[in-house]
Amino acid sequence: MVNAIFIIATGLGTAFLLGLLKDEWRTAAYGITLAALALMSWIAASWVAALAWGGAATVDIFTAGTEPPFAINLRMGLPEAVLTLLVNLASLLAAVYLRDTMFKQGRRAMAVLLIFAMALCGIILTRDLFNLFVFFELTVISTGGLILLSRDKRALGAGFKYLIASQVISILLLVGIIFSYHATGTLNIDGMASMSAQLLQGGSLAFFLMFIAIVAELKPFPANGWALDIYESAHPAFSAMLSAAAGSAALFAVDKLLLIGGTQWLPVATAIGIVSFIGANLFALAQNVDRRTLGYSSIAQIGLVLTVLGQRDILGDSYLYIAGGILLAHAISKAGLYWLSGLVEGRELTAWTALRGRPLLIFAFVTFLALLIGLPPFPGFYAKWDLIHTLAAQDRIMLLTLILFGALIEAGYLFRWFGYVIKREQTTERVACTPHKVAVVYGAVIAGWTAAYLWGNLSPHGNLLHTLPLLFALGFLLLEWLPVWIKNTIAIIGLVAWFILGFPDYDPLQLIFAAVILIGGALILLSSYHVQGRRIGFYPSAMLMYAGLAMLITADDSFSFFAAWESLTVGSYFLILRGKHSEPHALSYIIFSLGGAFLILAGFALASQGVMDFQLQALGQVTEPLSAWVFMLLAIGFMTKTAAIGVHIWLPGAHAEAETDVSPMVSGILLKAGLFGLFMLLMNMGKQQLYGIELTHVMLWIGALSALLGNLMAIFQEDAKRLLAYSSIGQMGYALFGLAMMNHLGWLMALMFVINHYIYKSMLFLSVGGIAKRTGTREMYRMGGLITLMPLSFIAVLIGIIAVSGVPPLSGFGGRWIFYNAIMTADHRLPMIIIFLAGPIAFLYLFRLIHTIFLGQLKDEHRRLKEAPFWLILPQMIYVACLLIFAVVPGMALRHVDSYLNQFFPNHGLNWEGLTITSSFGYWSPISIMLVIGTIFATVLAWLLFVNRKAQKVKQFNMVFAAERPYRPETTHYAWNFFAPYRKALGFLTQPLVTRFWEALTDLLHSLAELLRRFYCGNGQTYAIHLLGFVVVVYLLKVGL
Amino acid sequence: MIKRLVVLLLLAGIGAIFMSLLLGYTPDNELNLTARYYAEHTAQDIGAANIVTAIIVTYRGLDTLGEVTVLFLTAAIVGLVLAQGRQQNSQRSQRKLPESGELLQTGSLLLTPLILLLGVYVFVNGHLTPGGGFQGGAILASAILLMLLTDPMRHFSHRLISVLESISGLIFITIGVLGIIYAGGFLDNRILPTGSLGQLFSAGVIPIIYSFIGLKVGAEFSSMLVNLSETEGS
Amino acid sequence: MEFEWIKIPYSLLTLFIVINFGLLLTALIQKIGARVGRRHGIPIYQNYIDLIKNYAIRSSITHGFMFYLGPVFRLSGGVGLLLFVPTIYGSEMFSNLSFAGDLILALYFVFFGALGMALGAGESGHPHAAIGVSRGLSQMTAAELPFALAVFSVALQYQTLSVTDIVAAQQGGVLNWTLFTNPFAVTAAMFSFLGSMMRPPFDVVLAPQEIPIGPPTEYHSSYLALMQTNRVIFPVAKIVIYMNLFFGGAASWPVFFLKVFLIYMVSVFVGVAFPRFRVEQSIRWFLIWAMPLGILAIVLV
Amino acid sequence: MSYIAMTTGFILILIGFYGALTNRNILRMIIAFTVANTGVNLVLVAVGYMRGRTAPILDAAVPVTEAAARIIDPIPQALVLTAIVIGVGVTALMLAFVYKLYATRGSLDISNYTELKW
Repeated sequence: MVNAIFIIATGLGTAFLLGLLKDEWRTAAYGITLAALALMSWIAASWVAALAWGGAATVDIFTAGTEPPFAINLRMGLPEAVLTLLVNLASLLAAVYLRDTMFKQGRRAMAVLLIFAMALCGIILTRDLFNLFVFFELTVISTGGLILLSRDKRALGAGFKYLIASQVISILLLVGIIFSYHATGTLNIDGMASMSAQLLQGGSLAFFLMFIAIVAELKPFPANGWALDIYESAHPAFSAMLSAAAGSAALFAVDKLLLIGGTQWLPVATAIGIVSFIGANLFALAQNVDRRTLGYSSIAQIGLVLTVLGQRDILGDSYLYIAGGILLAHAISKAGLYWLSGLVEGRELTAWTALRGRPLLIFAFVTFLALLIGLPPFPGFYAKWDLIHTLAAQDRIMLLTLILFGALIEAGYLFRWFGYVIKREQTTERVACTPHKVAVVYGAVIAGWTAAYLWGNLSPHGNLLHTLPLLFALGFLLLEWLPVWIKNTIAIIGLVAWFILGFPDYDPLQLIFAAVILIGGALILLSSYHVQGRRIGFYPSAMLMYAGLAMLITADDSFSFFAAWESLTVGSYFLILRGKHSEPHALSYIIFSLGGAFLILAGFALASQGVMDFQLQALGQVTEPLSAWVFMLLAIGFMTKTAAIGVHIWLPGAHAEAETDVSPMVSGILLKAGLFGLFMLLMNMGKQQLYGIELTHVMLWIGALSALLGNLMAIFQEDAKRLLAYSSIGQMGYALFGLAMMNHLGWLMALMFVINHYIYKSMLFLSVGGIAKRTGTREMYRMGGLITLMPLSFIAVLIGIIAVSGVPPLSGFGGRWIFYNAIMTADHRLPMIIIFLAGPIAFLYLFRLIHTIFLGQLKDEHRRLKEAPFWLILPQMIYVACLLIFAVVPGMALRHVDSYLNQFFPNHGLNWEGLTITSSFGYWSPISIMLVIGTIFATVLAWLLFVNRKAQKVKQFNMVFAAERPYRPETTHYAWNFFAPYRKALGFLTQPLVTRFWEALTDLLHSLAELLRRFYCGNGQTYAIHLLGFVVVVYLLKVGL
Repeated sequence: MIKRLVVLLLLAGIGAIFMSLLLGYTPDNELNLTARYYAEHTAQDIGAANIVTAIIVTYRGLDTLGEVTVLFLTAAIVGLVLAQGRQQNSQRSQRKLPESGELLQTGSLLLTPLILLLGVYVFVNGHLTPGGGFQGGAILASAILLMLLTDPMRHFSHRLISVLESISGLIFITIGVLGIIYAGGFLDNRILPTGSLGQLFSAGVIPIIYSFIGLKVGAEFSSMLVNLSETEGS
Repeated sequence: MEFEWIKIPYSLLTLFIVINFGLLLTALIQKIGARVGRRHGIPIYQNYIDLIKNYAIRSSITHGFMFYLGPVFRLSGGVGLLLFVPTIYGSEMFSNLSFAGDLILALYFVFFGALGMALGAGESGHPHAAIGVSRGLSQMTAAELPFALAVFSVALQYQTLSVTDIVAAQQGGVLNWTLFTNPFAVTAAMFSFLGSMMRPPFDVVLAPQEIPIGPPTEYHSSYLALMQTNRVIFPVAKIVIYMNLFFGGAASWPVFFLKVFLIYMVSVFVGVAFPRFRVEQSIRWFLIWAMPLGILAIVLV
Repeated sequence: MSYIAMTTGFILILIGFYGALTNRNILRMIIAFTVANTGVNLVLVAVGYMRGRTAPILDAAVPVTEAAARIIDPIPQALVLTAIVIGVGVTALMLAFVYKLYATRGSLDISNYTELKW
């Protein structure tokens, strides 16, 4: 191993060497700089390799040939190695990125950059307090220099503000150091740590000063106005280093200091960290300048790591894994994002639309956002999982809540930004694509994925990047250059193959879900053949969703369940976002979903009580009173996905605005994930009581209300896809209701809904999508009379609505029949009333759907329409066949499930003997019904044909119309506000109270952020006052009070 | 006004912190562990009579390296900043300055060599007497200042200054690295014999290092002064 | 209960009896209504004449496929509803095709005809038809609710969904009728009954007295004949369900005729006495007056 | 003695802070910070001071064997040197910034440089 001191020596030596070169030899100077940074990186990398895999031990490096504490010593352990590697790599990439600037500014600038990198390594490596101070001052000064590289004139002011603040910091730090020295007689950190008891008697105040000074270097909220200004105005390459490298180094310094301070200072670190995390994220909400947003986000992330540092007393061995995971994810993503920002001309968040023409850059952007938010399979995900679990196990619930809340806000503005990029009107500015800059960005992407892989390997839960479905989904990223039909075929084969592979291992319940997800997914994908071109971004997202779903149903332990859950959430978000006007809806989808996911995470964490390998079956062993809380968290989490009333507002927009073949995926299939989760939950935990209230009873009410309000809102929609979307809320309400009944038939009904809802909702979305494609509108009143032009779509919708409404003889009736039998044994009767009210309302919107589209008056502009494309019709016809078959032989699927459910509810199962299905209360013979109705219908039809065989087809306006002949289809098509009387009577129930509630909440957060961020008045002097105020307040809170 | 009040309140808070530091402070009667080690071992280990120098150059040599770097960095940045400024202002015609007085001119002719000599003395004897590279370097730079005062238009070679600066720095580091190879670690002064206490050629490489520090500091201060002065002149 | 071929002629016999009974009954009801209004009214055989005339009319046009099928749906719905419920209690012969499903089947099959009819009317393109459908569906959703609650209450009361079993449980005296054992449910159901009989005050859907409106607007000749056929079967079929659930069923045809007539008369009495509701008024009425009774019925069972 | 030095040092720091936080002129702020820095240096040295002892230079007056009992703590002296140099560096840097700021905006009022905020 090369002595780690050579990192410092190389940096410094090269910086000095540059002075020997003539000012004109810029290429040589630049080459030397790069070589030096590469050498430094290589040294760090070789240490990482040796310490992580080579079995090398942590090394102390003495200087001056004297042992510490009498001379300065350095230490190279695994964390140091990783961090120095991070710093050096970031600097190397920054140097590459800064090529043009470097050439312009000359060797001095290069020297400053080298010293900056060296000083950060020094902060990381040194074990001497005063030496730490020296390196800090070096970073301060080199920061001052590097700020000058910016083309932004405002950077000067920002740099000056920074210097003011750092003056205050260094004064405090020096006073702290000297008194600490006085108290312990040493400057060595380890020496002080071993004497911490003594120090704390005489010098806790001295320690406070040191601590607060170093913490202030982390730019804690709210004493960080200067930092934000730098982030905003400095050269992006430098902001990247400041955020990624300097932040990491400063955090490590705090970590060292906490060694001295001991456990009693951990809560202080935690408090400062969490306040920063939430405060900065909140303020970021109101930002629309990209670099400032990233600045806030940096502060937030560093705050989060500080919080983790403050939890080291409980984190034990996983401390480095967690803190490192979050820190690394932050560093890579933030550096990458800043580098990206250098490619974009405009400074508004919306200016990033310029990236849109470049799929690879978009991919980079997505990677960075995912890293930052902590989505699987990135390190932050594993780290967050372990962190939350440990917090829950140690009863630090408040902190857990705050962390998740902050993370949600963060995800909110980051995803909002992503939505802007994908959906907002593109600016005319192009991306400034100099190859070396782009290469640097890709370097960060590679680093991100490498980190993801490494963290996965280190994780005790197994590497997500080793799971086949995820790899399959990610593999589509490499196939993006292929045309749609090839990718589509591969996707379909993949889904079916995975189903066949898993088939022997599924239990009946899983089988039903697997069939809906995989086979059903493949069926829907058939419709994707209608798309031409390459459809970039569709397949990775769709397959990610399917991968998540496929992994969800086979998950055994809570970790793989949650990882699958997040994967499908993210995948579906990207899918939904593809719709033309779906930006706000996709955003609300992802926020609600992530909120739900966090609740699930919290639920699992509470349930596991520190057991890292937590089997889902063990949910049943969670004891009172914890179990009720676990149940509640998980249930709410799952219900967000099924769009139960109260958390449903994301669904209509998301489903309606999605692309034609995406709507059936997210409606027909994705909603089932929530149901599966609820199944899993109820299967393992059963009934739970909280303060004497039966929670399943509450769910019963929620289900009933969802059914009622979902249906009610559906009837007032003018937009066909929105109507279907609201109908999904209602349908999911039914399924939820069935589950919550906690009896055999209730569950069977819920399963029946799983299958039925998949079939008919997919079919209806496809038909409506095809029609919208042809007519160019989704407003139903603009259509009409399409039955003759699009007969196949009509048949699909007709069969679909008969099935949805539950009218015999189609399969929907089976659902209703089981439902009635189920409620006969249910414990609670009152919620039934609401469900009863909801039932007939379904007729209203269904009739409206078919009537206003297909019947009534054909519009002039539609007279030459053709039937929907073949590939949209094909799956619909398959669904029609399925519905008919399922209507006649429902037992095919259900009897196995029925017997499977016997293990949970032995009583009140169904009897499948012969052709008639019997329950304890009634009977039902699907084949007979079909035959009887068919016969009667055929007879009557034959009779009509006989008496009325010469009927003549007449023209559209040939009708009895109060002595006039109508001549405009628009005035004759009764379609708009179809159920006006209903609105008069019950419209008050559809007041968007829930929407208003959530809007008020987000508005509140936004206006809070908008108001409070005026605190950052821009005056450097005031910032210094903030800093001193921060010191005094922390002092009062910690020492004084 | 409110601002002043707030500041006063905050300073009262900070003052309270300082006050309790002060009240909790009891001067040591004995040297503490580290200081005692230095007192007892410096002479034989390092061979420097001036313990502070031993600490600065050897025991805490890394700090000193950082210190030198601070100056280097500042000089570089000041150069960077002012170079940018000059580029913009180079078009402007130079301001005519009044002649400096006879007294100043003659005085500086007389004093400059003496000052330079003193500076060199101070840093060469840094391991023996109070003084050292930083002090000596500053004295060197004061000579340059004097020359600049006498003739603000005087041109100094940036190139020379920067080569001097760089070479001194490189030598410092090289010696440090040599310490790893030939002695106990980075910046170990014992690659040369420690000699006998109190002699000029003693204390290993300390005098050499300190001399180069002196040169470097002198060069850096001069570079800053020259840069500032040229900006002023333009 | 299994299917046997003999059930087909038996069912046809039921159908035949019910059609004739229905034709006479509706004419009689018309006449009663007219007499209350001091009019003479139609002759008792008028329905036969109308039916024959309409079936025989040659001029017929169609607006399309669904328009053509609308009346077929309608009539199939009526016939099916009748045949899915046993007509005469204890008679193997007149239990019709009830082996296919229980009470729930009947409840949901009610919508089959309505749906088909509405679709057919929709294709005619006539706005009045669509307005009628809109009103009809709106009103139906509210009107069905108390009935559904009552049915559920009754099913809970007897712990079965089988119509035959429910009737069986009411045998052995008038006091065993649901009417007396569960009066709330019956009241709620009878309120609902008023709403589904297309008579005042709930007849705005068809608005028979004014302009031609409602789903049948464009239907004529044999289409109309099919609908008229249905209009005599359907009320009877519906009343049969009420009779079976609430009024002890009928063990013989005379009892059947009597009970059906009396139950029908309930809506006539109300109809002649009250003016018409607008749709939103009727929705409110059902929710305010009928639904609480239904809830009470469920809670008290 | 050390108390006096230390108190003076602290007071200087506070004076420096006060000046830096209330003067809007940038140059005055810088000067105020140098005052505060001086205060810090004073505190540093004061911590190392021990009554009745001499400078840590070994010569005839302070033989090697008695050094431990005769000299004051040398470490703060070493530290203060570093602190001074760093102070100089930062001050120079700030002055360079001021020069640039004045060149671009022609103002020395800190409250004029608030174009970055919120």
